[in-house]
Amino acid sequence: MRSIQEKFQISALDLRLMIMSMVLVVMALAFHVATGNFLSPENLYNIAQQSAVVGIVAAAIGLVIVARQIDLSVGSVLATVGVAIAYLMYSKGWNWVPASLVGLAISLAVYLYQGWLSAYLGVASFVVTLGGLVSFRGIAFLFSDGRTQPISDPTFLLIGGGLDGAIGTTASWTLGLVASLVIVANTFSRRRSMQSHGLEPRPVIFDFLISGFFIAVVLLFVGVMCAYQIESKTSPQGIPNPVLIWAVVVAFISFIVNRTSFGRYIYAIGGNPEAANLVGIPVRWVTLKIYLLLGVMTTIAAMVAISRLNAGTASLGTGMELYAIAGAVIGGVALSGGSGSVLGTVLGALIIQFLESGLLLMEVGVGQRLVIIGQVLIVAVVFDVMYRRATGERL
Amino acid sequence: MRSIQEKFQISALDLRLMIMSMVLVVMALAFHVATGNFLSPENLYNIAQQSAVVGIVAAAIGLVIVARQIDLSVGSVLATVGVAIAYLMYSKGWNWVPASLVGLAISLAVYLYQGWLSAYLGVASFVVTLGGLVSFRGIAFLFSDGRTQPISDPTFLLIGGGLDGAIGTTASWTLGLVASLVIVANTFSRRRSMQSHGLEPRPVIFDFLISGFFIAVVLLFVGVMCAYQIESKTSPQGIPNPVLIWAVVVAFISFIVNRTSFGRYIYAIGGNPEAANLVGIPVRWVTLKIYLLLGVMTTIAAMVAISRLNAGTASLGTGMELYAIAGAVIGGVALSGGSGSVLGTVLGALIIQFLESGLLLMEVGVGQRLVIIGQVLIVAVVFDVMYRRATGERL
Amino acid sequence: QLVGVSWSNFREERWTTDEKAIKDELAKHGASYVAADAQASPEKQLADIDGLINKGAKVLLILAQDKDAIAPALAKAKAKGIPVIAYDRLFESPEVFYISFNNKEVGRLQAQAIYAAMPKGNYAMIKGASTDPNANLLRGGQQEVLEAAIKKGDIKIVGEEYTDDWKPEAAQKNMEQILTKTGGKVDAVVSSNDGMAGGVVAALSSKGMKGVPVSGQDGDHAALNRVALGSQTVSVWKDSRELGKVAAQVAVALAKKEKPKGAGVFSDGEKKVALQSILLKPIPITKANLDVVIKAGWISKEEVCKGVDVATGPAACK
Amino acid sequence: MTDTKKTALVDIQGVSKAFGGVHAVEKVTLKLYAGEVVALLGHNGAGKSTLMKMLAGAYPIDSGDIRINGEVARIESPSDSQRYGVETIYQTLALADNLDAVANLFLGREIKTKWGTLDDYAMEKEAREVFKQLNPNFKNIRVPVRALSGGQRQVVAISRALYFKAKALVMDEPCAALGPEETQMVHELVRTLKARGVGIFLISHDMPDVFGLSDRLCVMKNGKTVGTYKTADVTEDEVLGMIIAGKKVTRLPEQIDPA
Amino acid sequence: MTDTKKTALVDIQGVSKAFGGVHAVEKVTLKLYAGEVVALLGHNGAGKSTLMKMLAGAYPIDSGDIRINGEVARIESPSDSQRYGVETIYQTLALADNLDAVANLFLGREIKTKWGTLDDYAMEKEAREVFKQLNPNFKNIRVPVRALSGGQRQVVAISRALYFKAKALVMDEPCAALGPEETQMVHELVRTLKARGVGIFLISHDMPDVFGLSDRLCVMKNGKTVGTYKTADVTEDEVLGMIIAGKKVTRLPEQIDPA
Ligand SMILES: Nc1ncnc2c1ncn2[C@@H]1O[C@H](COP(=O)(O)OP(=O)(O)OP(=O)(O)O)[C@@H](O)[C@H]1O
Ligand SMILES: Nc1ncnc2c1ncn2[C@@H]1O[C@H](COP(=O)(O)OP(=O)(O)OP(=O)(O)O)[C@@H](O)[C@H]1O
Ligand SMILES: O[C@@H]1[C@@H](O)[C@H](O)OC[C@H]1O
Ligand SMILES: [Mg+2]
Ligand SMILES: [Mg+2]
Repeated sequence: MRSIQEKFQISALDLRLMIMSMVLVVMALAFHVATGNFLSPENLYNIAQQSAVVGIVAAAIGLVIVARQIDLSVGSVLATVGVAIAYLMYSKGWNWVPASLVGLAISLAVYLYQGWLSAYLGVASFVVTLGGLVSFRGIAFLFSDGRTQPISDPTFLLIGGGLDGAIGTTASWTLGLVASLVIVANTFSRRRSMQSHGLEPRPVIFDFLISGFFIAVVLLFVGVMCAYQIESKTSPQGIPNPVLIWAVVVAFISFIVNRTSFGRYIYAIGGNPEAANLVGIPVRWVTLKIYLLLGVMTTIAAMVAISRLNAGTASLGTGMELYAIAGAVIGGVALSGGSGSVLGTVLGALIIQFLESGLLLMEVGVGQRLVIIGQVLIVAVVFDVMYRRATGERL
Repeated sequence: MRSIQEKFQISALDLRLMIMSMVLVVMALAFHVATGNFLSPENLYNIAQQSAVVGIVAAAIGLVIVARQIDLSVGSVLATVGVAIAYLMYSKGWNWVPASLVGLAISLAVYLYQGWLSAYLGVASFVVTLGGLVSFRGIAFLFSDGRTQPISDPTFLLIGGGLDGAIGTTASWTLGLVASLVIVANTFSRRRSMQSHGLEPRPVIFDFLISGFFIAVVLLFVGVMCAYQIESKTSPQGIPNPVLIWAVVVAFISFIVNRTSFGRYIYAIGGNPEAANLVGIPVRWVTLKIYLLLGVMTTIAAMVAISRLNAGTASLGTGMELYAIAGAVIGGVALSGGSGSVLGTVLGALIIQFLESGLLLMEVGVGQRLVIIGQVLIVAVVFDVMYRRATGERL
Repeated sequence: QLVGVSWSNFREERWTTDEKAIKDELAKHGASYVAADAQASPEKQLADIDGLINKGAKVLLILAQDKDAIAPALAKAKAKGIPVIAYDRLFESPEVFYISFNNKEVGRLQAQAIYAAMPKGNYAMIKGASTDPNANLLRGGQQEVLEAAIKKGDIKIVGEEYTDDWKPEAAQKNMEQILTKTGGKVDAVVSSNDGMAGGVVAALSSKGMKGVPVSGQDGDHAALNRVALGSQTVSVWKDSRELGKVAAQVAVALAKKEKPKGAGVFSDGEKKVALQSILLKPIPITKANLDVVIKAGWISKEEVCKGVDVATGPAACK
Repeated sequence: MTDTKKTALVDIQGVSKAFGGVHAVEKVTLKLYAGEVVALLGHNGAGKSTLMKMLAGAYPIDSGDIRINGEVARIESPSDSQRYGVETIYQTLALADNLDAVANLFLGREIKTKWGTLDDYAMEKEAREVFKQLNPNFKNIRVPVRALSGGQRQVVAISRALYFKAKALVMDEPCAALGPEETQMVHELVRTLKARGVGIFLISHDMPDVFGLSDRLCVMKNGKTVGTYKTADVTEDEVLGMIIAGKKVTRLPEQIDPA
Repeated sequence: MTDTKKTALVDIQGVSKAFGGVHAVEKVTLKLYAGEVVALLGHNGAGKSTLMKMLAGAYPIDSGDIRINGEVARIESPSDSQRYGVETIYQTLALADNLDAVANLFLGREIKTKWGTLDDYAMEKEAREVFKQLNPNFKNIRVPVRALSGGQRQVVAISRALYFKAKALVMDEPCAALGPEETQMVHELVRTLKARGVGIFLISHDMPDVFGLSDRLCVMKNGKTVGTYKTADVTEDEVLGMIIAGKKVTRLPEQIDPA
């Protein structure tokens, strides 16, 4: 097994992603057999949309964890930001753009504060963000005075999906094709770059299979989204906006992780903070930047969340920190820092949502449902662990 | 500063405990000034009792964290065990002793399972116990079918304190004196042992001050508990049972940590699991034992909790994992493993309860109260961090 | 006189209103108010009550998180001779004074309004938190009304879910799954409160389903606006200002060891314990009687009618 | 040649280990007799540490056998190896950074009081004596070893292995971080142990160490053995030739067993 | 003597550092000139690494000054020190174990494409060349350095410091884990750098290294300097006497500056 891996230069990371994808596929098939409509375009469309908020947060929180930090406050911050935006729009009659910008400013301020405490003052991030978990829930409450702030701005409501909140078939297919082209172009440029530096690229057939796989996933996804049509509408939905936003976020964070020094420093800090410091990396500043990035992503997630709910409430995002962290960890981010991938967080978020949706469709009672969800979460990771043990990898 | 530390052989640990005690004292004084009755025997009696459940769990979970593991499931397991015991007593009419033993068996089985998954199979404990957090909540729910199971057995109700659930003045003072004697005897035997091994003990005066301090704390505590009398009763309360149980748990875990190889291995594993393995420590077995110990303590905590509530409910202990972990972390247990003390967890649990109680008495609005609690949690740790920075300690 | 109030949580919008009403009324009688928020934890509620007693409360007003787990607090209050009022949620203990709206009745009103709008078809039931006894009381009341039609086969219940902590997002997800499961064949939704109704309406509208009857309770401002807009059929209004006011008056009376005015006896609980009680009447608010809440000063006309087309909108917005 | 009357203390027979595509150790055969010092040499990454880690139970063996006193040993964990009387000083030292030097010295084999509890002061006393033998300047034995200098840490690791009476000792570059005085003391210790009949595998890059201490030497290159000879028979240049170019010494027979 | 026309590249003046009660470095004065190799010796725990870490910005200085090119340097972090042109090879290597050798080599100073993104292949190519110079057997440069042998790890750490053109170089026991061939290559590198005018502090316990490479040597004991001499003027025995007994060489004047 390992020698194949070696031969084709599949990284441990890619393998992990493949296993998780397999877990996902198996879950989907099992649920489909059990319910008969799990793999319907409608259900998949729903799941994609429902996963977006947690997915966005998980992608960003994954980075935080890679750098050996943690964030427990994210659900409360989401509520604070969400309520603030909704309040400005509903009670103050602001347009959604300035309202969202103020939301962003609040989120950045919050994470500047928490990041400063953890990175510069050196208070354990667990304590800082546990404090934040409590405090910012309070602030969300104060902002809204405990009242639901409804949202009716039709433009803003598009962000969260809903009836017209998808980009339609033409745009979806165009996007799918563009994404495919990017994948191909990327592969080519990588090969060219290797050759130009005198390094031998891996066999063409292999690059072909890998990019073929990713393109197939993209096109299949677009196909499914374009197969779903709401009865009262004249054309199919296509990719829903929240999912599009999620995809952009993931692409952006992937870019940071793989193509920038900032991304590399995050991993170095997570792997060995002392060494990172000795090597001249501004550890504290990099750490603070990670928090600020999380602040941006939390704002985006908050916008999607309140738009989806058509309202901002002080209880928004309660318990979300655990879901987001779970998504990241199930997707392969190690809590001890230094390893993990963004695509993994996507799979992690999807696994969680598959479970919840599938069990709801199966009409299992509350108690049983909880028991099953908990155990399947573990099983999802057990596969991966067993595989790594079998191949002798010591991570 | 550091040279004083050196001279008197105060360990970094003792210093940390002193700082935390100081934080506690300052908080108490501040609250007393603000409310006028924070330091009343009644309030202190209440606080001691209210902290017991979280305190017991925090002490055990501290060990888990020292060994680089985590347990998120503890609140749900507490509920499962609590509901099971209450169910057997209420719905099945069992006596409290066999009911509690079954509860213990359940708890051990649960932690055997989770410990096996983490220690032997190598699944990250975060994932295992996150699964447990969800699953065991479900099981608690299934046990009781969502119904609260009231408890009326008067003997069992003594465990949780309440009207007659304290040991009275005579027993309290006796216990206080015995504890003081143990402290003195301990100090002497330590000095003797050092001398017999040709090592020079620290100055007598210093040992005198340290043991004097601890004895003073013990006696003061007994004094306060004996000063509180419930109006309808003829004599003062003395030490309430939950606190007594907590004290026994802390003494027991302290003993394990300081006097047994098992305890030492926990720290070694937390400091460097690979080295611990190379050195011949049975890492997996030790880790499993830690989980089992946690299982025992969770059962005890569950008994106190349901006895205090006079009922077992499926929602028991919701969110307790965060409180217990926070108690341990605020008390100086490092989430990265390898350091922390049991006495610290006591201070951590007390700090949290001081805050909640103090703010309650201060009549702050809901929103504000949350904001303050969160921030004071952080401040409690900031002191410690700043002190360590000032003295140049790099932990 | 110090009145101690122990809230179970502040997640639903209504409790801030209740709190204000209690505070104001107490102030009028020269009594003072001290409160604690248990954040949905029965353990914390016990600690809170200890604190309130210690603070010197002469009367306790308790919104119980768990009706059984409140017993030790009652015992303590009894030992100290402090009278206890069960606020909004019932717990059965002979000394307790129970002040509430009849929750079964609320459930009945919700179901009646939905049944009137949609006497035949597929119903989805969005229930409250499985940990809140009110959730089952409400569901019970709803069942009483619908029972006959269900037996006859006019109404079919195609989905029924508890909602984690009454959370709107959770209700939204549950509704989305019910829609998927039934292929969108849902004709009416009986939702147990307004917050969740918000989630339900969001789920329906994202499928382009307009005009599906949806119920709620509490008279949340956002919900009343939805009633005006036509996306929600009914919000059973429990004027919590009234409830708070009455509770405050009773508290003051009890503190003075007087007998509260207008008290009756309630013995309709699970254990049939007879309690002193005052039960207020909930009012179902629909398009037709929106003026009731406006006239009562519960909400302003602008807020109710925000975004409503005056021509086609309800009379109250004209 | 392979037929001597004495059975070998440790007999490594055709042992291999691969990490993914990297063949770290390939079919290595090597013996160690009681009272003998066998030096193991080779370029960086040759597989020396990996080979010794299999003997120590830190890595599972892919194929091949290890016999101890003539019987096939089931070594599945470090404690198994210890049970066979093999002590190992790891190149990475294997210290718990958060514990002090005393605790590290006794880790896994603490001194107990008669009640079965840890006897901290007895351990401290013993530790002081052991450390003094190797480094008289080493005083801060009660701070976490994280705060020690490189050489002090190595002293702790060496002391660990020496303190517990081993039958066979594996020393993976024990003097790498040591000063001249400390190195000298380790040399003396090796000689004492040898005299007591302990068999020692010594991994070292230092020619004076190798020639001063070992009876036989074995050179590895890219996971395979180049050759095993009596130390007295070969010259430093021949050894360097084996290490760098993998050139066997043809003028001599290999010396799989001691003379 | 202290009045030469050239200014010192690095001028350490009366620098001290204590950890709690341990005076790791006490009033040490030491100079380094361009194109010069100064060896730093001493028993384990003498304070060598601590002194160098202050120069590298890893520890704050308790008291005293460090001048670079005659001006007092404000070194508050490792990146400050790098900015002054000082590169350091730490005894602990300072590698991010989860990253591969290439990433570690360029950590903090990655090669970028024209769009400012990481140029992984350019880095890989450069890295292969650099590593080849030190260890031709080192091929698995794309696995996490955690999986490398002790010597391979040290090669990565040395390459880091060499790759970036330093004015002054601190080498804390650079050859401790290296094989004979690799050690030889490091020696050659040191000579090349010296010829280019780089000043080098070399910490080593190995007398051949010290006498083969250094122009001057400084011995420390218990945090203080015993003496600083021209390497050519002293004998190995005299140096050992300084290290072990702290005996100054009285027949010679100290050589605070090069001749
Ligand atoms: N971070 C630290 N905290 C506390 N004490 C320290 C710390 N670092 C070093 N020391 C102590 O300072 C003294 C000098 O250590 P240093 O590492 O400088 O020695 P060294 O000369 O480099 O020794 P070696 O040759 O063993 O590497 C030692 O006694 C060591 O225990
Ligand atoms: N855990 C591991 N995972 C993957 N590869 C490994 C692992 N340990 C060692 N290797 C590889 O196996 C080979 C042999 O390593 P080993 O540590 O045995 O070398 P060594 O001879 O001890 O070298 P040195 O003299 O540098 O210590 C090296 O190429 C190394 O990269
Ligand atoms: O008013 C409702 C209350 O009765 C119930 O207990 O909790 C949810 C609220 O909406
Ligand atoms: Mg090695
Ligand atoms: Mg050193």
